[in-house]
Amino acid sequence: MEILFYIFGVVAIVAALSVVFQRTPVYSALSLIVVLAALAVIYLLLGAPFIAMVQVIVYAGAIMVLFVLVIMLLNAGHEGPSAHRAKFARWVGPPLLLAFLVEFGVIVWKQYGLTGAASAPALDASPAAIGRLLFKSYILPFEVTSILILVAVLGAVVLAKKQL
Amino acid sequence: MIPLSHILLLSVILFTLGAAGFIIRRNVITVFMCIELMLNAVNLAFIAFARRLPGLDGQLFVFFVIVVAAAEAAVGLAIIVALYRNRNSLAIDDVDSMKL
Amino acid sequence: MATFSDTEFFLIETVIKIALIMFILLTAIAYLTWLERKVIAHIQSRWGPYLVGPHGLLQPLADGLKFMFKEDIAPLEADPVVYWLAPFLAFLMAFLSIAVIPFGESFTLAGHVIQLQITDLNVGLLFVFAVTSLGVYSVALAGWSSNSKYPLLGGLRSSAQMISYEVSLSLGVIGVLMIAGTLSLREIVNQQAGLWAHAGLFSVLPRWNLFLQPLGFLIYFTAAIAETNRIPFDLPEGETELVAGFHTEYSSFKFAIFFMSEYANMVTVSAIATLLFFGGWLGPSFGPYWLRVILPVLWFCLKLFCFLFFYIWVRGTLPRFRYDQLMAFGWKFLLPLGLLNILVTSFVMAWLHS
Amino acid sequence: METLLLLMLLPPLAGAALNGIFGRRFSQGLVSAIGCGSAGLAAVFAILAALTSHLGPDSPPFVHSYFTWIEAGSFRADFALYYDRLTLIMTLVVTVIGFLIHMYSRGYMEHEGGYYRFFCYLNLFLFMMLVLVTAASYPVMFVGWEGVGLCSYVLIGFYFPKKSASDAGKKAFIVTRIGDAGFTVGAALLFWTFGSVNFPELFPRVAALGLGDQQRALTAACLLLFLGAVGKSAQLPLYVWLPDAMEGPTPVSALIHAATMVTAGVYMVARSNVLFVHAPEALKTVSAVGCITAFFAATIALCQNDLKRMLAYSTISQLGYMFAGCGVAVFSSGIFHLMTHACFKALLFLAAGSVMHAMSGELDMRIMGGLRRKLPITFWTFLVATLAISGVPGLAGFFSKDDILAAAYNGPLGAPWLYWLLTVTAGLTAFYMFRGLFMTFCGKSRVPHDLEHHVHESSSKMTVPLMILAVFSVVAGYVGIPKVLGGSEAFDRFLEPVFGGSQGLLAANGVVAQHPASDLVLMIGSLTAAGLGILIAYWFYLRSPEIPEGLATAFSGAYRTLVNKYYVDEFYNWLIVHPLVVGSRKFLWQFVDVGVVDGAVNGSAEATADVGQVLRRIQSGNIRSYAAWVLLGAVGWLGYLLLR
Repeated sequence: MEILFYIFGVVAIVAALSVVFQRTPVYSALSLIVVLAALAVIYLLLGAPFIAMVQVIVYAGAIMVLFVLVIMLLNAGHEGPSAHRAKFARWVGPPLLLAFLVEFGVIVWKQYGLTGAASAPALDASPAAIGRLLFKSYILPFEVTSILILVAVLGAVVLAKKQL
Repeated sequence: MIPLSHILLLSVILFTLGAAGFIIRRNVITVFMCIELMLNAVNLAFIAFARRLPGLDGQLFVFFVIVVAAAEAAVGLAIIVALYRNRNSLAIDDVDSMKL
Repeated sequence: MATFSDTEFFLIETVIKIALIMFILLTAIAYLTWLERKVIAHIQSRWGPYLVGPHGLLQPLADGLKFMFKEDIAPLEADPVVYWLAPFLAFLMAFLSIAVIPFGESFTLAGHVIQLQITDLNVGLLFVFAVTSLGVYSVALAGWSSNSKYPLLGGLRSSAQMISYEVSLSLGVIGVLMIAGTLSLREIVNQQAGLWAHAGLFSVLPRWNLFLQPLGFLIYFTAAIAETNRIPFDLPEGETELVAGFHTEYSSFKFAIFFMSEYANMVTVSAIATLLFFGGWLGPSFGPYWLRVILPVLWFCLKLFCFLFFYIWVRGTLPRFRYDQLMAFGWKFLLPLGLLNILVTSFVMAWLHS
Repeated sequence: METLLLLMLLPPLAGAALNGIFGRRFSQGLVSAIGCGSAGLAAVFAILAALTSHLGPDSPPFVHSYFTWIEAGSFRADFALYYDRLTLIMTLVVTVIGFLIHMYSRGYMEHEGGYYRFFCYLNLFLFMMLVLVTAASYPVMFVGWEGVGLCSYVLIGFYFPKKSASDAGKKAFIVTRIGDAGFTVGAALLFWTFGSVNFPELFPRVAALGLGDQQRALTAACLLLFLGAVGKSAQLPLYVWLPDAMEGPTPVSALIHAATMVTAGVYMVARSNVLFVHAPEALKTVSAVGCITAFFAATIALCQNDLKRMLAYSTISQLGYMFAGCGVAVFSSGIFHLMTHACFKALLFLAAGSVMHAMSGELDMRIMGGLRRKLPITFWTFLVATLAISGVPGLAGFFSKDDILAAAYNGPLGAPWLYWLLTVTAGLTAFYMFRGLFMTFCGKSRVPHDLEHHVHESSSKMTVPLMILAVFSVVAGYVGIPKVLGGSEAFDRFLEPVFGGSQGLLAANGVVAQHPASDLVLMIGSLTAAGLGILIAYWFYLRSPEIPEGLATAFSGAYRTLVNKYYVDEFYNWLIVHPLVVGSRKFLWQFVDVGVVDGAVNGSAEATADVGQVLRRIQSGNIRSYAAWVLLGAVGWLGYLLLR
């Protein structure tokens, strides 16, 4: 089973690289869907089947469809050369990213070691268990999120109207 | 079992790639997708910790992140569409002033 | 007989099951096309395929050969990767969901219990929905990558349509899920075993969820038709306005793959309907051991066939919706109805439990 | 009785409210009916109160508390009224003269703007003045005190579009304010020392003390109260506002700045006689200030060419007399003079107003003359008043002034120098009053031709009050005929219940005049002075008008000093106003406001702008750069966590 993690981990990384370095937004989007799917598999491996499914249904199945739709609608092609160049981001960005990666790696290594097993007793992550937690302890955040969704829907409708 | 550090490293790599995309890419939609990538990296870390602790709360956090991401995508994409309609451009560098 | 370890046995078992199911499914799909043509022909008072083989029974084979050997034409301006990827994505998504569908009980072979199902996921239904939702991409990307206006419109339409009806699709089954309390398809079927007790005249009826969730079933099945882009909801490929919708520019084998995916999807949603509302493989079971293994599969196939026939029947009978009617129907009728169903179900359940 | 007092107080207040709120829409007739009617009602009720009070020689003053006004800790101030014989006289003076001036104003203000406004203020003034004189505690008195100050301010500045008028109003307000501060502190000191500011409690407590007890506190409190009186009654050195107050309409000058308000200081000192006699040093200050003011103002009045200003200085001078009378602890003589003075000074002002009316607002005596024939009633009434103020025997002023002169020599705290100075002042008074009379009404007409034909006698609305006041100016003195002339000093005895205690205290402690002299001798002295003044005036201004000019040239320095009122205004300007203005401009405005306040505000704004100029480079609007900044922060924080 561990081997699956590494396989899908590598898939995720490669697809993420593709997300970043593809010049065509559609390829980026497709790569991102691959990342999401790979992560969903990893979630399954990590004992979160419900979240894995939600990830695919909501993220891959709904959110990314929106992205693809918008890309198709706006016919977003290759990136042209930028009129403004973000000099700061251009020159400082890459070394910063590298430093960030290294620093975080060191922190993870210091904190958890490289091979320490994430051992834990088996967890009941069934939809029923999640539902119980969600509708008991997390009922308020849940309701707040519903309102957030409602507001977002209204906002999207207003924004997408012909006359802004 | 999969070592926690490996999962976290995967998470960090994905996050860094997302950040890199944010900084490198010039297309608004791609940048937006890179944000989603970063969110997912964080989600992975949540799941990993939820497994280590153990507890379902981490998974619930991921659930909420996904929901919020959905809302964010709806509004964000609507903004992008409005933006494109007004400026006829998807280059993020063109969006550097509040006025049209 | 060599002895296998559990893992080896699992692998071998799974591979065999996958191969078997793939073969059966592909054949079934091929003959589904024949069936469709025949049934529609009879509905329309004509013969249908008749020349190739007896009663045109070899027609699917001929069609398959024709598709395989035709020249593969791709538009010049098409996006090469995505254009190529889209049909296979459709195929993949259509066949992935079969993996969690149980089609019979288990039997024992050489001391191993073999389930008549590729894998029993405890979130099986969610998996089906997840995969179905990914099916949108094939249509959308096919439409986009063709770089042609009719396919693009078809792709956009289908994306919107499939996302919209996916919601109703999920809401339709939630009533069943609430009654069952599980997402495992096998579990849901097992709960429908037996007849209705203490139901007077109705006690001859099987304990199918249909009788508890008629509204849920209607919603589910309506949404399922739309989800599979079938008439009367086949707007993405409506030939009167969009030539052939998203697959206008596809030819030969790629076209065949789209075609097969569509029928595979029909099979999938019909199977889910059977499992959730019609007791799956459950039915009269008798005779020796082998018969008791085979009979449930037969019952399952029979029920599935009824659904498929119904699909074809609908296609031969109903006219196509207009696009705005379609969206209005989905969002303003099916969705509220689904919510109402959930509300009523939950109230009744709460009342019964108290 | 308490109802009567209220009935006396309320009509003016109601009239002021009515006219103030609705007057704009009322006709002139209605406005004047309300104004004069309320004043008349007040006068009627004042008379009724006087008649029904039945204050016997030994009966205590009538006190009634209407409601609790302020209560804080042990401090308690009721809205209480106090009615004794002093109050009786004051209310009569205020209401009757006030009523007459109201009547007169009907005619005088006929053609002026703001008719309703004027009557509103006038009524309000009357109310406040009545509150002042009937108050049973210093706080309530202070209400009236400030109220009349306010009315005085608005009435002086009645013609506020005129800069000199609004300036005069402000000047009056600010200068009297200095005195008011003294009043307030004095009252607070009294509360601190004796635990009460209510007359019915305070006066007995002080009266119970022997002479010399609580000397310092009492002296300080009395001096502070007297400071208030100095401000209100225009004594040295705070008199400067009163001449300028002549900017107001003439009835206002008559009512407020001659007959009533300015006498509030005198009234207050007399009311506080119990306190003052326990502080002889303060009393001596009172008499000295009054005496010097009387002489000083009289000398200025000698050379004034503006009729009303001359009368204003005359008022200051006469107020000085009253203070001198009170200061020598013969309070009744001060009040007596207050009463008679109210009559003839009001008359003088009203007559001056009549002249002004005839002369189309002109008041310079140098272009008058010979108005006697054209304004007969005005002339005769003015003459009566002039005779009265000059102390010609048989008229009101003679009795009251003589009373004061006698007291200045023979009073318990009297001193010869007071008498002599006041006598000289009496002569000066006679001189300048007749100078005014002659220059205005006698001799040849110097009226410019374009005004000549316009000059006419005022209407009966104005002349009737003049005549009534003229009668008062004659007869008012007969209530206090001195013993030396065979009288019984009825007025003094009438006020015996009020002042008797104080005088008894002084007498008991042996405080008496050092060199008593015969009243008759003193009277002859004063008569001589007055006669001389009149004769010289006659000689200078009717017989040989060239002499004053000769004198003016001969003693040009002294003349200019007098014409310019001893340069006091200039001195104050130089000492206080100019430094204040310059200091405000240079320091407060140009340094503190422009430099510090504006500098801080502008500086912070500029600093913000400068910082913004630098920081705006970061605000490129480029979201990728922002992301890079965020990343920089994250890297920095992680680095800190690592190296910690």
